[in-house]
This record gives sequence, structure tokens and C-alpha cells, in this order.
Amino acid sequence: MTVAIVCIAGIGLVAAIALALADKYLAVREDPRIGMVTAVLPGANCGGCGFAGCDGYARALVAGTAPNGACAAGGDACAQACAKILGVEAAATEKRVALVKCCGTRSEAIRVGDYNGICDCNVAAATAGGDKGCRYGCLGYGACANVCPKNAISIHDGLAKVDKRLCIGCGKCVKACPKHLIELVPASATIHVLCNNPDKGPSVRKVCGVGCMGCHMCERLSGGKEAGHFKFDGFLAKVNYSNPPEDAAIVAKCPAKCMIEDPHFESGH
Amino acid sequence: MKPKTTESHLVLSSSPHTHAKSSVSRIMLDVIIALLPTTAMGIWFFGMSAVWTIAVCVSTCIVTEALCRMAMKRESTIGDLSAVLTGLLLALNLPAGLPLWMAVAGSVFAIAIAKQVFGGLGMNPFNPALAARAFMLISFTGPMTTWLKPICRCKCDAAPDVLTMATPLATMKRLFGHDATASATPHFQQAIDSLPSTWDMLVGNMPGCIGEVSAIALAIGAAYLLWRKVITWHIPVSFIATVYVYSLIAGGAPAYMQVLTGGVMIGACFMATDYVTSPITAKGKLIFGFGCGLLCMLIRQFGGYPEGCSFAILIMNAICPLINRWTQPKPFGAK
Amino acid sequence: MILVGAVLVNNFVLSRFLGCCPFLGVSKKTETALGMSGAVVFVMTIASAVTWCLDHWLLAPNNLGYIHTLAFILVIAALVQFIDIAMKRFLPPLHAALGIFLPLITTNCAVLGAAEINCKQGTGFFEAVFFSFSAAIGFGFALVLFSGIREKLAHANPPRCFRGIAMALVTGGLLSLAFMGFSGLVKLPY
Amino acid sequence: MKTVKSPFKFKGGVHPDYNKELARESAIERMATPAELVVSMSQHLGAPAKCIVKAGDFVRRGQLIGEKNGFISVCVRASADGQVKAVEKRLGPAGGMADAVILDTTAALPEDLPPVEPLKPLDWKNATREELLKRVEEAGICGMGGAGFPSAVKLNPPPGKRCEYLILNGAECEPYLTADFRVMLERADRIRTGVEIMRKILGMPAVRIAIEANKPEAIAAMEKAFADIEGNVEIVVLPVLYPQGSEKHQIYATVGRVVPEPPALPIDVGCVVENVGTVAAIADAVEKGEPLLERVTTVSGDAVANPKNVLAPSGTKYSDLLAFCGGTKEDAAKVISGGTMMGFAVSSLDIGTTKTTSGLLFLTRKKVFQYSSQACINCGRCLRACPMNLNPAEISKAVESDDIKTAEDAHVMTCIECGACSFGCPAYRTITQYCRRAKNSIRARMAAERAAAQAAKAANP
Repeated sequence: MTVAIVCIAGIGLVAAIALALADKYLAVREDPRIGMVTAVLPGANCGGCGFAGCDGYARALVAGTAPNGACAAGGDACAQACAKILGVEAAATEKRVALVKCCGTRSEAIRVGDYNGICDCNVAAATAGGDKGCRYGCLGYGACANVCPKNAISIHDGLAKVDKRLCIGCGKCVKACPKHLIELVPASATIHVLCNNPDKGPSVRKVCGVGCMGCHMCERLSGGKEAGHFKFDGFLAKVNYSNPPEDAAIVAKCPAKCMIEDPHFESGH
Repeated sequence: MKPKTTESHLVLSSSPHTHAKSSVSRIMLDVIIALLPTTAMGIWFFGMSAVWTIAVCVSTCIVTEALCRMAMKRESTIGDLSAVLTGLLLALNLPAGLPLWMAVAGSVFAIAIAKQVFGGLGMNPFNPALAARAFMLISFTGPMTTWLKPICRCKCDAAPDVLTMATPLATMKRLFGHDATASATPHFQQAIDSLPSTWDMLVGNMPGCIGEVSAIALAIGAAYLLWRKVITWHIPVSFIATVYVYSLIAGGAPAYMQVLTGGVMIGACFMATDYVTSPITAKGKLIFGFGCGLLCMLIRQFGGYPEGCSFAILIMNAICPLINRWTQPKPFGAK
Repeated sequence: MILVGAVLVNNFVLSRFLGCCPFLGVSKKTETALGMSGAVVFVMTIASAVTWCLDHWLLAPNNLGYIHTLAFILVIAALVQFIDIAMKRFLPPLHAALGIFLPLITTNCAVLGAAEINCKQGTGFFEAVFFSFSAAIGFGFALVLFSGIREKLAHANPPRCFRGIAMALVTGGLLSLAFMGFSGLVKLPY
Repeated sequence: MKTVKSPFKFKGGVHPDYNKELARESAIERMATPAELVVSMSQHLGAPAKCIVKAGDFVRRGQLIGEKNGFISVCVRASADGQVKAVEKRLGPAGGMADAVILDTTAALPEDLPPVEPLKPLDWKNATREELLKRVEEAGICGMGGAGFPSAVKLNPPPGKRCEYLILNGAECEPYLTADFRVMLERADRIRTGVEIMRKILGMPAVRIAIEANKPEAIAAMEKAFADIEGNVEIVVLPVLYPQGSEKHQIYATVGRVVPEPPALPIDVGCVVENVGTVAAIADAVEKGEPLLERVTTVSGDAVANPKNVLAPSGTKYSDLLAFCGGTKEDAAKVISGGTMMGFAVSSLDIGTTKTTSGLLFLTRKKVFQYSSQACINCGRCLRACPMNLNPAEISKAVESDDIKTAEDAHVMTCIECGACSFGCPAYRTITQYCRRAKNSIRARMAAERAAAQAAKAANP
């Protein structure tokens, strides 16, 4: 029995010494802050920051090659925590979420053709410009939903919809959309214009029942041009998200019915 | 509510806007047609028990496929005839007279485990019929190696009351195997005589699986597939050539016997050529056929089973992704 | 003979079901599978050499055969730690690719299994080392084959409940079924 | 001059139904200028031209309305007299939006409109190489086979590269199309002149005229036109095989040279390939001072009442072309700009023709093939059909599961999108579309990387 214990202890001792030596002479020293930063990042590995996963971003942050606050998923709290580890000041960031600026469902927006091919917006758009009459509208083939790391986007009735509660604002969908109609907007904003067509009223009307015609009704009702709640691009109203409107009454008055007041972006009428 | 559309509703699709008249179901139908001669020969030699086995396998496969697709909530794929083909191939690889419940179990295994688990046709890494056969061979070793004698047509019929007998392969293994001591016994000559004649081997008048016995019928089927351009020559030729050359070099039983008996013919022409589980390039196909032939003969010569064809193909199925990886075609103009 | 026997007939993963953890864990990409195979071959060969010496020169003479499992575990764990440190230093890309699975070789029963089998059979030193080497090659062979299939299956569309490990297990089972064909090919004493 | 059979055969290729008999016998008919033209600024490969007119302007036929905008670009000239109704983004046949000048050709031009100086006819035998090149550029000529590569760029090899072979593409392997065939029959003398001008520009290279064997009349016409030409000129009869008209495959079939993978160009192996229609256009531009304002378009398909080869000004709306051919006799379920193998399905007949519109097909429901994709069964037909010797099965499977990296490793960028893979796929997979998708996302990624590299460079000079 004693021999056994001595034996095992001896083996253990030899191994321990060997390992200790190895650790001393062969070890690779890494900046310990990398691990600490990785720990405070959300760990979703969404790639929204532009780096290969959270670990890649942590390395870049420590190396000083990436700006702090690029992690949209972690938001402000995460940036603050990173700043604390790195010993720098963090600029306050506001949580932003994706908004699909189209509400032309199958029953509202005209389809000019019968698309037959891969279910992906980019290829559908490259096939005769897509089957939707409106050249600016959501095709509904789910390119954004496919890239969403949080499955926050779903397709209903030929239209992509973002669930605000799940969205982490990584912005991948913004890049994926061939029609460039997804925008990151402040999560606190509740009133939105769901249209992306800057054409004149009559040509919008020809292709969609709920397209913005640029009538300026929303602007007038929210205090006029001076109030600055809306901006106009051609004949398209856009919410000025640095000064968003607050009176929800204007939504119901929109003659084109392309405005919503909805905390979860569950649009549709 | 009906979607709004314009009056001139045109089809929008990516080029090309025309298509050759080929379809998966047509390919499967061609293989089934090519299997008809050997099926007929199997029924001719093994009688009603063969008919029952075939009927049970095919119908079980179809039902299992339908049920699996329903359970997965996906569209039915009965129409592509692949389930029918799997059932037929499985049946042709079973001995006649096998208890039918075993055939049912095998068919369910083939479709449910070996195919639909992976998502159905095109996704399975192993040939479903062969996987099922291997499963049955291991689970029901006894019944799976009990061979019905071709009914009333066996010339070498020494004892008419015996309904089962060893396959020529097993006899050959006993006679010519590497640890054979039979040559010293007085039964040697008798055993040699019990081997079927070359003609019997060609037409299929010997014990074996329902569909593997008739080399001529299989050759006709293979010729049909080649003519219809369903298969290419690479796998059958390299498979059979490897078996032939190997047995020439290794000695033992005559090389032509090694080719004509057992599952080499059906394996080389119908099982190894299965699209999904064989390499896609010509070079890969040659390697694949060579590997099948080599493994088949290794198992025949040294292994515990008298027949190694299905195992050889299964193992090569497993290597197939790696072969595909190594034999990527070189693009026109690439360095 | 030992090589064929250990690689094909009594393949550690496919017929003895040893070392299933890394078999499922690192078989998603052929490159990592190759790296893992290399690491296992290395660890197993060295480990069997060390454990053989330990068994023959220290434990057996002192009638301590009953604690050999304990002692082996200790030695193997230390060895793997050592390799982990060395690899991080000299082969960082491979280290990054193997990730958690390198330390996990510690708990890879295949390594211990090989040592145990050697010990039980009382084989000579070179035979024991060669057997472990062959077994590791067999492990690597199975791993690479399996990774090839899994790479192909990455493009498959299985039912939701079978995604991932479930499908990998079914595939492993079928692969094992195929390897049954080799049974009896070589008769090993083990 | 001699006629030879193609000595080299490339791997792969398919045999679609050609259906050329529909419009084959109808001689080229000139169409009257329609009331409205939609003249796109993007009729060619490369950067769209910069529009220099605005709504309300009056323009004369041949007047410059779009300036060349970059190195790989082509100018655009008004294809008829008229008044600019609007300049707006319009949908092109390939699905992209580009500026287009909407021209009202019925408007009466004011009498005090200053005349536009037309291009003067050039005596090409005495003109310098530079004069000839400048003329090709001013005339707005681009490849009329389909891709629309600027001819002036093609005819001016970069320093260090020499053109040894000028290859005339008269293969016209696309189903239904007969425009090039009719041009070869009816305008053989123009092609002859064009070849001589191009030979002069390129420094007297050898000439190969590539024609598929199913056009014996065109071969005879070319033999007659080129009978007395001096130098190394051969007519190469190609076997009937799609995609024989692909630039790379034609080079291989005629002179046995292999163009390396992109970004290599034919000039890297000493070849310049030009479509027969373009050659005739070059002859007109030089000898007559006539810019490229119109082209022959095959209007065909089983839904068209009278399939024809129409000579129409560019910008002619598809609806006007159809009306000129007697409208449809049955409802068209699909309208294709180009041939059935590589053409674009369009959603509207308001699109105007361009310099590259070789055909306009109207197909009835029974000719429309619906792709309802099944899983790939690994049959290898696409692999055998692929003229670029790729592995389309692997590419399509990888792209289907969003694995662009694998597709890139499988050389998807080498794909010429000929459609041979999808054509024969028994599982009706839209393989070509998968390739296109992979290529688009790789191009987008490369562009983003370039932009990032430039930004980094700008930040740290």
C-alpha cells in the first residue's frame, strides 16, 4: 500500500515538475485583456462588427485596430465594460434596430411576373429586376432573414419583418438587402414610414396600394417643416430619427397608409 | 386574398430558359427497366418466394418513404421512383425464402435510417439498399446466408430433398481459400463437381440472392443503362477488371468464376453506380471501382464472410467524399 | 498484420467504440480531422511507450498491477498537457484549430484503452508501441473518413430533429456497419 | 483563303433544340422609326455613358447624347431625330436600373436647330490606325454578340501584347437567333470590308471566320466574299454544339489556344474575337460615317405571328418590335431578351432594345420550362456538360447552403454562365443561377475589400 502511494506520488511529482518547466520555458504569453474583453462581449459571434467573431473583435480592440462600441449587439453596457478593461473612455451609443421600410404585402403591391428560381432576393433582383412592380420594395425572398444571426427576421405575405425584441442591430441585413431598404433606427423610435419608393404619387400608386406619395401630410400634422420631424427624398417621406415625431395621431391620417406606430415593427394592416 | 398582379403576367426566371428532356424519375425508371431481366430470371429460378420478397420490399419501401415524408412535413417523393428502386434492389440482394418480416425490417431500415434521416434522395452517404443488406446480414446472419436452391433446375442435384445449399462462392472459399485443407480430402473432387457449370453461372442456375445469379441478365441491364447514358462505363469496368486481375494474381478459384458468382455483377453495374454514393468525376469513378473490387476480393479471400461485395461498396461509399475531394476537375484554362 | 488488424478489423472507433468524443467533435472539417489524427497518433504512440515502461519496470516488479489504471491516467494527462503547451508554442494554427479537443485527448479513452490492451496482453515493447501506433492510425483513418462524409452532409437537408450530432451518430453507426465487413480479415489476439 | 473543319474540340457542351427555322428564311426587314424610343445609357459592358441632354432638348439622329464615361465605356448617340421627353432610370433587360433618354420622335424639330456635325466617311486604306480607332470609339461600337465589350478597347491591345489572330464569331449557337446568320448572308461585303479595316488596326493578324456547320449558306456567302483576300484567312467550320459561340471556346476550337482563368482576356493569348455584326458595323462607321444606331434583332418564338429579323433603331421598345412582327398569335408566357440559353426573361415590354439585343423571344406556356428544384442526385450530367470543366453540382450545393467559400474554391468565378449545367439537370436545379449568385456575392465582397483597402490607404498614406 505504501509502495503504491509512493509510486503514484512519485509519478505525479515527476509529471508536475516536467509541466512546470514546460510552462515556464515554452509558454506563449498572451495579453490577458483579450480574454477579459471576450468575456464581456455578448458571444453571439454575429460578425456585425466586421471581425471574425467576438474573439477576433476582442483581439482587434486590445490591439487598438478596432473602435470601441462597434459591437451593436452588446450595446452601450458592453462598450462601457470594454472601455473599463482597456482603460479608455467610451462614447455612449444608443441601441439601434433594423427596420424594413416597405409594407407592400402581396395583397397591396403588384407583382409583375411569376418568379421561378432560387428563393433569394439578390438573385431575384438580378432576374428582370425582381417580380415586384415597385422597383424599391421588399421582394420577400428572405436574403435578410438568411443572414440574421438571431432569427429576428421572418417573411410574412411576401414581406420581411423584424422582431424588434430579438434584433441586436448588427446591420447584416442592411448589407444583404439588394434594394437597400433596411435601415438601422433608434430602438426608442416608434413611428415609422414603411416605404422606400421616391417616385411621384401616380407612379407609386400604379404599383402599390400603400406606397408613400410624398403628400407631406405627416409633416404638416407634426408641426410643419420647421418642426423637422420628417425629411423628404423626392416624393418619399422619411422620419428624421434624430428628432422623431411623437404624436401617434398622424399615423392614422397618412393617406397612403404607409405609416405605423408599433413597438415591435409588426406592420401590416 | 389573391395577390395583385399586372395583366401581362410573365414568367421570370434566370437563364437557361430551355431544358433537355431528362428527369430524376426517368433515370430511376431506366434503372428499374434495366433490372427487369434479372428480376425475371430470379423469379424463374426461385419461384413464388422471390415474387413475395420483391413485392414486400418494394411496397414497404414505398410506404416507409411516404410515412417519413409525412412525418417530416415535406412534399412526397414517391413520384421520383427512387423508393421503388431501393426496394427492388434490396429484394434482389436478398436470398429467396427469407422470412418476409425480415424483408420488411430491412426495407424500413433502408428508407428510414439510411435515406430519410439524411433528408432523402441525394443526401444519403451510403447506398440505402446496401446499408440495409449489411444490417440484415449482421442481424439475421442465419436466414441471410441460407440459400434456396434454384427450383428443380439444378443439374448437380445430388439429393433432391435438400432445398438449400451453399453458394458457389462459399464452396470456392472452402476449396480454394487460404486456409483450405479440403484438397487433401476425398470430397475435394465431389465438391468441385458441385460447382455449377460456366453456363449455369452465366444464366444464373445456382444458389444466391434473387437478383445476383444471372450474369447474362445483369449484363443486358447494364448494356441498357450504358445505351441510355444513365451510367458511364468507368465503375463497372474498373470494378470487374480489378476483381478479375486480382483473382488471376492471387490464384485460387478461376478468375471468371469470381466475376460471375456472388454480387460482383449486380454490385458493379447497379449498386456501385448509384449516383448519390459514388464519385462524380470519371477519374474518381475509376478509383472507386478499383477500391470496390480490391476490398471485395480481400474480404472474399481473407474475411469472415464468403461475400464481400456489399461491404466493399459500403466502405467505398464512405471514402467517396474524400475521392471527390481529391479528383476535382481542373477548370478549362486553370493552371 | 497488426496494422491491418488495428486499422480495419478492430478499428478503435468503429468496432471498439473507443474515443467517440473527438470522433464526433472534430470531424466537421477534414483539415481539423487530419490535425487531430496527427495529434492522436503522436500522443498514443508516446503514451503507450511511456506506460509500457512504467508498467514493466515500476508497477509489475512491485506487484502494483492493480493501480496501473490510476498511474496511466496520471501519465497520459501530464503528457497531453505537455503536448498542448508545446503545440501552442510551435504550431499555433493547429492548436487554434483543435481548440478544446487537444486537452480532451486526456480523457480520450482510446489512449488509455490502447495502454490497457497492451498491458493486458503482455506484449513486447516494440509490438506494444506499434500496436498503439496502428490503433491511432485506425482512429485517424476513421476520423478522416467520417469528416469527409460530414462535410458532404453539411449540404444535406435532414429533418430538423436529426440535425447535427444525431445525424452524425447515425452516420457513424452506418460506417461501423460497413466496417463489420472486415471482421475476420485478420485474426488478432486482442 | 481556305475552308477547314475545326481541328480542336472542347470538352462538354449540350445540344438544345435550336428552333432556328422560325426566322431563318426571313430576310432582314427595316422597321420604321417608332413614335417613342427608350435609349439606355448602359447598352454595353462597363460604366454607363454620362447623359448630356435633358428633358425638352431637341436632338438629331447621330447626335451624341451620352458621353463615354471611363476606360471601359461606350458613347451613346441618338438613334433618331426627336425631342427628349425625359431622362429617367429605366429597367434594363438584365434587371438593372440605368438612365435612359426617352425620345419623342414625332416632335417636329425647330427650324433654327443648329445642325450636328456628322461623322465623315473615312478612306480606310489611307487613314492611320489612330484615326480608325478613334472612329470606332466615336461611332459608339461595342460587341454585338451579347456581352457588349467596347470594340475600341478590344482593338487596341495594351502595350506588350500583340494580336496574332482575329477571330470572327459567326457561330450563333443560341437557339432561335438568326440575326448573325442573316447579316452574314446579306451583308457579306460589309463584313469583308470590316475585316480589312480591323486587320489594319490590329497589324495584319491572321483571320479565322468561325461558323457552325448548321449554316452552310453563311459559309458559302463568306467563302464568296473572302475568295480573293490575301494573307492568312481561313473559314473554320465548327461542329454544332452549344456554347460554340463562347469567346474562349471559339478561340480553342479555331486556333487551339486556351485563355487562362479570369481576369485573363483573349488578348493574353494573342486573340481578338469580334461578332460578325460588329464587324459590319465597323465597316459602316468607317466607310460611310454611320455610327452604330441600329441593329438586326431576331424576333421569334412560338407566340409570335410572323417571326422576323428586324433592323430597328436602338431604343425601340419591345412592344413596337412585337407589333412590327404582327403581334402574338397566342398569349406569351415568357419574353426573353436574347436567346433561350443565356437571354434574360423580362417583365415588361416597355424596355428598349440596345446595341446587344440580338433577339427577342416570345414563348407560349407550353414552351416555358418551370424549374421546381429537387435535391442534387450527383448524376454528373452538369459536370460532363460544363464547357469550363467545373463541378457545377458541388458549386450549386455549396451555394444552396450559403457556403460561398466552397464555391469560390471550386472556381465559380471561371463560370461563363452558359447554362449547359441547368439545361441537362434531371433534378431541375437552377445551377446557373446558383453560380450567378455566388459570383455576385464574391464580386460584392471583392468590391468591399477594394474599397476598404483604398480607405485604409487614404487614412495612412
